[in-house]
Amino acid sequence: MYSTKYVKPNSTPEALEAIKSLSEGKFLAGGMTLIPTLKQRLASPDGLVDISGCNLDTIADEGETIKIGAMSRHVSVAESPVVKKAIPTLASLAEGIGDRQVRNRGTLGGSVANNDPSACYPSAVLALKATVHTNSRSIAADDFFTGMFETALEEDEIIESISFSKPTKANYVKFPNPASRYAMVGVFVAKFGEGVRVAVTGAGEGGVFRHKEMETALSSNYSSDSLSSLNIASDGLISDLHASAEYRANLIKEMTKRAVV
Amino acid sequence: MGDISLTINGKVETHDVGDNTLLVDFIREKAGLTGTHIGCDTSQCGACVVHLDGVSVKACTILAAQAAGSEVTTIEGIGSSDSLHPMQEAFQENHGLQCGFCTPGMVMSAIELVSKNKNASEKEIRDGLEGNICRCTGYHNIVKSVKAGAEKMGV
Amino acid sequence: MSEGIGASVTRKEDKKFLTGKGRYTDDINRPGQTHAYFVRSDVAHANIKSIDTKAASSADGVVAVYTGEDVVADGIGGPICGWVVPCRDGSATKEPPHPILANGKVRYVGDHVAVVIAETLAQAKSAAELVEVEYEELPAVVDLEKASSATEIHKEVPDNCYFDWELGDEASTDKALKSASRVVKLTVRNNRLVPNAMEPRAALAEYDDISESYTLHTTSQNPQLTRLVIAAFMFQIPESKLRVVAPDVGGGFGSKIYVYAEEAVCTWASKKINRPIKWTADRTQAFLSDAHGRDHINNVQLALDDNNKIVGLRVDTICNLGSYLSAFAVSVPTYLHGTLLSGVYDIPAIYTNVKGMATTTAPVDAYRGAGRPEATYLLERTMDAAAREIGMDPTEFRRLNFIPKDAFPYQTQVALQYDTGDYEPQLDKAMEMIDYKNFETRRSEAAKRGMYRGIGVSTYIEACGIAPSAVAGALGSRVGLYESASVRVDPTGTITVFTGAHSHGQGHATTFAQIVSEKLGVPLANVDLIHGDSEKNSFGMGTYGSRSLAVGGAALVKALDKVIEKSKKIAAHLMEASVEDVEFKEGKFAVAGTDKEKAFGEIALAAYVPHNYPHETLEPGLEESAFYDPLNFTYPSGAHIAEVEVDPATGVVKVVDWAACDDFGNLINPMIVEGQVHGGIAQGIGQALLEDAHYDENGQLLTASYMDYCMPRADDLPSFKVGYTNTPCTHNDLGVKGCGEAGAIASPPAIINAIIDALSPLGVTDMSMPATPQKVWKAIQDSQSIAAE
Amino acid sequence: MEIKDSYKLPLSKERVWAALNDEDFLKKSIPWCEKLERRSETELAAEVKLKIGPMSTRFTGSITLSDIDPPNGYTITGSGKGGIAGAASGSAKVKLVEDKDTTSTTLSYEVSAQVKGKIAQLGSRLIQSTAKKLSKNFFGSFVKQLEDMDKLK
Repeated sequence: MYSTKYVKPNSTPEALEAIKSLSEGKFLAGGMTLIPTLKQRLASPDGLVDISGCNLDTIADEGETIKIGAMSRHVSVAESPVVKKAIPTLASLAEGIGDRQVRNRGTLGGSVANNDPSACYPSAVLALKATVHTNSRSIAADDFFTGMFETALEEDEIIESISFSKPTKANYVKFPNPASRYAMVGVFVAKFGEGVRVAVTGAGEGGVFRHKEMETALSSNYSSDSLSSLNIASDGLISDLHASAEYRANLIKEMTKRAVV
Repeated sequence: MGDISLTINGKVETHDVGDNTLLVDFIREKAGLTGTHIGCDTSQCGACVVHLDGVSVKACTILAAQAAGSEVTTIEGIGSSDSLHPMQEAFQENHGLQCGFCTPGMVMSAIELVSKNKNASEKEIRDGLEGNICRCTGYHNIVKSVKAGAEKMGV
Repeated sequence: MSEGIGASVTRKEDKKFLTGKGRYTDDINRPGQTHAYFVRSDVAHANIKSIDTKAASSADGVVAVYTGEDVVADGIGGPICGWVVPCRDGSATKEPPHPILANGKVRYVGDHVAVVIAETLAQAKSAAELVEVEYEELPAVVDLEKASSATEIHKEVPDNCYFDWELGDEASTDKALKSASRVVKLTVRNNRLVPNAMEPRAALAEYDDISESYTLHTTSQNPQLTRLVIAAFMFQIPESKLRVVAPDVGGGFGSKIYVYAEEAVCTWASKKINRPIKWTADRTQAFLSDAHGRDHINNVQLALDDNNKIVGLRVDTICNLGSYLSAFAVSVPTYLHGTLLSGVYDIPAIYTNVKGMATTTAPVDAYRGAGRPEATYLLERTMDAAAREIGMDPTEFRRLNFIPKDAFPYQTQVALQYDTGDYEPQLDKAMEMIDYKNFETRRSEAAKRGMYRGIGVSTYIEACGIAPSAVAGALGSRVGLYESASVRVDPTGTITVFTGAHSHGQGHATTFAQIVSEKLGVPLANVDLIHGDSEKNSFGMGTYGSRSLAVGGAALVKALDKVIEKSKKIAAHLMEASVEDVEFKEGKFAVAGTDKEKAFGEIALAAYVPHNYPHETLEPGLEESAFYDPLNFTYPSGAHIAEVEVDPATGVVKVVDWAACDDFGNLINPMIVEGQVHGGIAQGIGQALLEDAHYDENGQLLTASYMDYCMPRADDLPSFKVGYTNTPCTHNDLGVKGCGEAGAIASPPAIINAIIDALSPLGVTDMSMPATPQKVWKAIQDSQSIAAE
Repeated sequence: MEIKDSYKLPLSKERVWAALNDEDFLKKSIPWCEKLERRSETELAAEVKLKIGPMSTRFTGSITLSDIDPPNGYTITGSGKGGIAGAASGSAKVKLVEDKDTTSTTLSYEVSAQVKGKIAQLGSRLIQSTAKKLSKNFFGSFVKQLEDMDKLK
């Protein structure tokens, strides 16, 4: 790791000030992606602003939604009685991220801000009509993810919390990459009064995306049968050593079927 | 550079290190505790697992600065040769180790695993050890050890 | 005695590992230590036009930067090839130079171009970024099948072929193939693996200018050989001026047998800068530069007569040995592979041809099993293909062709003579353990859940405990293959054993002590083992090829016999009896027919406080050494049966049950043996389902971390049922055969056979390793689209 | 790896060809390009700061033009060294085909990419997606600039 400066402010405003004082500073949340990258010397920020002291880790039921602080560790979400009661599938998604050490350190905000095409959380944000609250604004999930590793976040903008809408029914099923255990395909299906949202992670070249065809099919009939006749296109899907676009297309359909139970 | 201070196995360790120092290097190089190992660069093998304020973390994926002021427990801190921790005993009795390199991390993960789930089934133990790679044992005896360790710990 | 041979005692070495007190190379530090970092080639094949080290040399904390030119200037040679074979055309194996820092050319991604030595590792890394290397790129050679017509990698290796070797009788085999009523043909590929011992390689070298000698701590399976090669062949210094220590070593699996560039460079440079130098590989460097394993393509033809008896076998193999010839690269696909092609079967005619090819990939050498997994895989896959073709149960077809138990010693057509074995009971027991006869019920039950269940058998033999030195020498080995042992009895009767074998997980401190305990009747706690230090241990060959017990243990028995023999003489003197009348039993020397007896401890004391002692005929002291050169290989064998379930929608293969019945001869510590079997099976499952080292067409290794190279984890594997039969080895005193590699040898074909069995209702007839979900799914899709046409 | 796409532009082939040879145009099209200087008719020195997720590495190298067939197309190759990250190169065969009525031109490209060193060793899962994304960004912004200019006219 190149040398860098570490600061740990106590509030969001302090964190924003700290990052402004750096020419190429980085916010450090759980560090599960950032630190391995720094170890490989694939980035050289002049400073790291640790936002774990900014009190961004509360989880609250707000009626229509539950609001989860960005610095909530995966383990906290997995074990939260609030989340378990309101959106149990979100808790089990958190329970399935990485390994236990990743869950003990990794955070919701870090995962969402990074928007790794293979991360689990972005699918929940998208499928659960979440709103991303930053220090300066609130962004609807549909506007938040803009491409592989890209989001609507400005350079010096911090996610403070995310509000997830409570669905009437939801499920997340992932097919992990056998080596890295990241999602090779992960499908989050959420049923709301007005219809079904299906978000797919791990598979799209542009990162997480909503699968409109499956949404339409499931909105009219919420059963795996309604997917049988669908032909899932492989255009725009990731092809790598572990899975071709065609295989990913198959997994999208298969994981969705399994999610709709 | 600057002083970073944390408690390792009950002993305060204060050292003048760069902010970019990883916790695992702080433990190995500064505190001289070489039981915590480094087996990969991508945070997957788990040879470096320690407990940070009671939860298991991979010491290669956290800065010493992030752990400042915290309590760290390493493999050296859970038992001694005269009085092994029940999980260490279980690993010995069930031949849960061969070359010993992954063992410290494996034991530290196992302790957290069973303290959270005392009646863990074989499947739960296998799933719970996802973050620790062993090349020698084929995991069969590790799973047996963790089960026996849970019973011994009486958690 | 409860702690002796056959007892599952817990391991003596465990406590230090469990408490974090293990002492691996990277745990050791020396005052004034510097750190080395290697500049490695990021291109697969290129001429080096220039290397500019100026900026690096003047960077912060840098002590020295060296390149190949410095190595050449100091006359330092490269690692040597430890075994060569003659070619079909009578020429010798082509042995190109293997420089420890690139000399004008790089030949794989990861090849060592320069070393930067600095005060800290971070400084060495930063300075390494400043080393400017200008390459003139040449085409990469990656495709094994096209290697012979690709760009030349070494001028000494025409057609990129290191050797073209044969074994067996070609004429009689081809005749058998021609006249057979059926010839089963199969092409199989043995995938390329990275051994991945959890402890990455490391070296700590220092030079003492007063004694003018070097000390190298290194992650080696055979420190003595490392010492010999570096001192005598690479540095040309007196061997006594180099001490090599392999302290605790975190797994080897073959990859830590060889002498590597890094340890030699650090040793050489430690004198140049007169300071200790430490180097530790990170995992990516390990992926790039550790010797890889396997990587064969085998074309198999198996001839059967009308009664389904095998009448001939021809195997044509090309294997990928990578950019340079590693120490035992040549022996693995030849004498450790071709000689095993008879398997457990009575085959009257066998011929094999093996071409060892150069490519611009990392060197390939022995990995757990070394040659024998490749032989077992091609043979057991073909046995199943044949059984399927003739519509016979695969176990029945195997039985029909087993070497009958009254045929031992059995001379195969490929040089080996099996001393003992009995194959049917192994298969019977494994079938019983897995409840083979009720498999179809389980298959139907799985089908109800939408899963395809399959069962796969593998009956294997391996040759361990290599080998009689004279035989190995005649076959091209440049080393002996004996082992040494010394037994030092202290005046109070405690014992230290010195062995030339090296334990890196095998539990020698325990099993060797059990042998001593059994033979001398002393408690296990009184026996210590010293290994891995050239200053303390006699010359020995280290540990690989499941040889420690069969060869090193046999040497220990010989040394112990000498101790007993001398002790008897001392006892006879003390008890005023004739030596012939002294019996040794359970730790006591007694005079037959009397109540006179002396405990072992009393004899030890008398040997070192020789007041009442037969000085005229006997020297004082009690310390004996022995060297043992094996009389033959040992031949462990067994039957492994795997049950898998395949999810046709995703292609996921789950191993749901495993039964292994092995014949390792006598067992010293069944608990440890079982652990070895488990570990071997896990590595075999890794090969069959998960692991694959993948180079792209430009020679870039795309699977250079655990993100892409799939290591077996706990949740990938089932628990294993392990059982034994026993036909003791006839030519070593312990009757032991070796157990370290069996699991890795037996398991891959069992799994692939099980997958094919599971998917045969869908028309799938072939499957290559690793059977990844994507590949299995694709095979199902392809067979269904063929069926639809 | 096969990356192909095409765009239809309401411009003449000559106009598009001129833009393809205009370094200002190229500079604005190359994603994260920080520097572009012409060295010769066919070679430009380039510096690009590539950001993929948490990774951020400066690549220095060159852009070369070959197989030049005015005004029908060329091959544009970018290759650069990213220090410890390794090296990357991407080559796009660009073809311009004018419609029959000569009012519009179809620009099509076919990209092949190669990476070396750490990027290959650690990032194989992202190579293809990244190569696609960068090609899309390059040609997308190239086309957008042209369209914008056209509108200004």
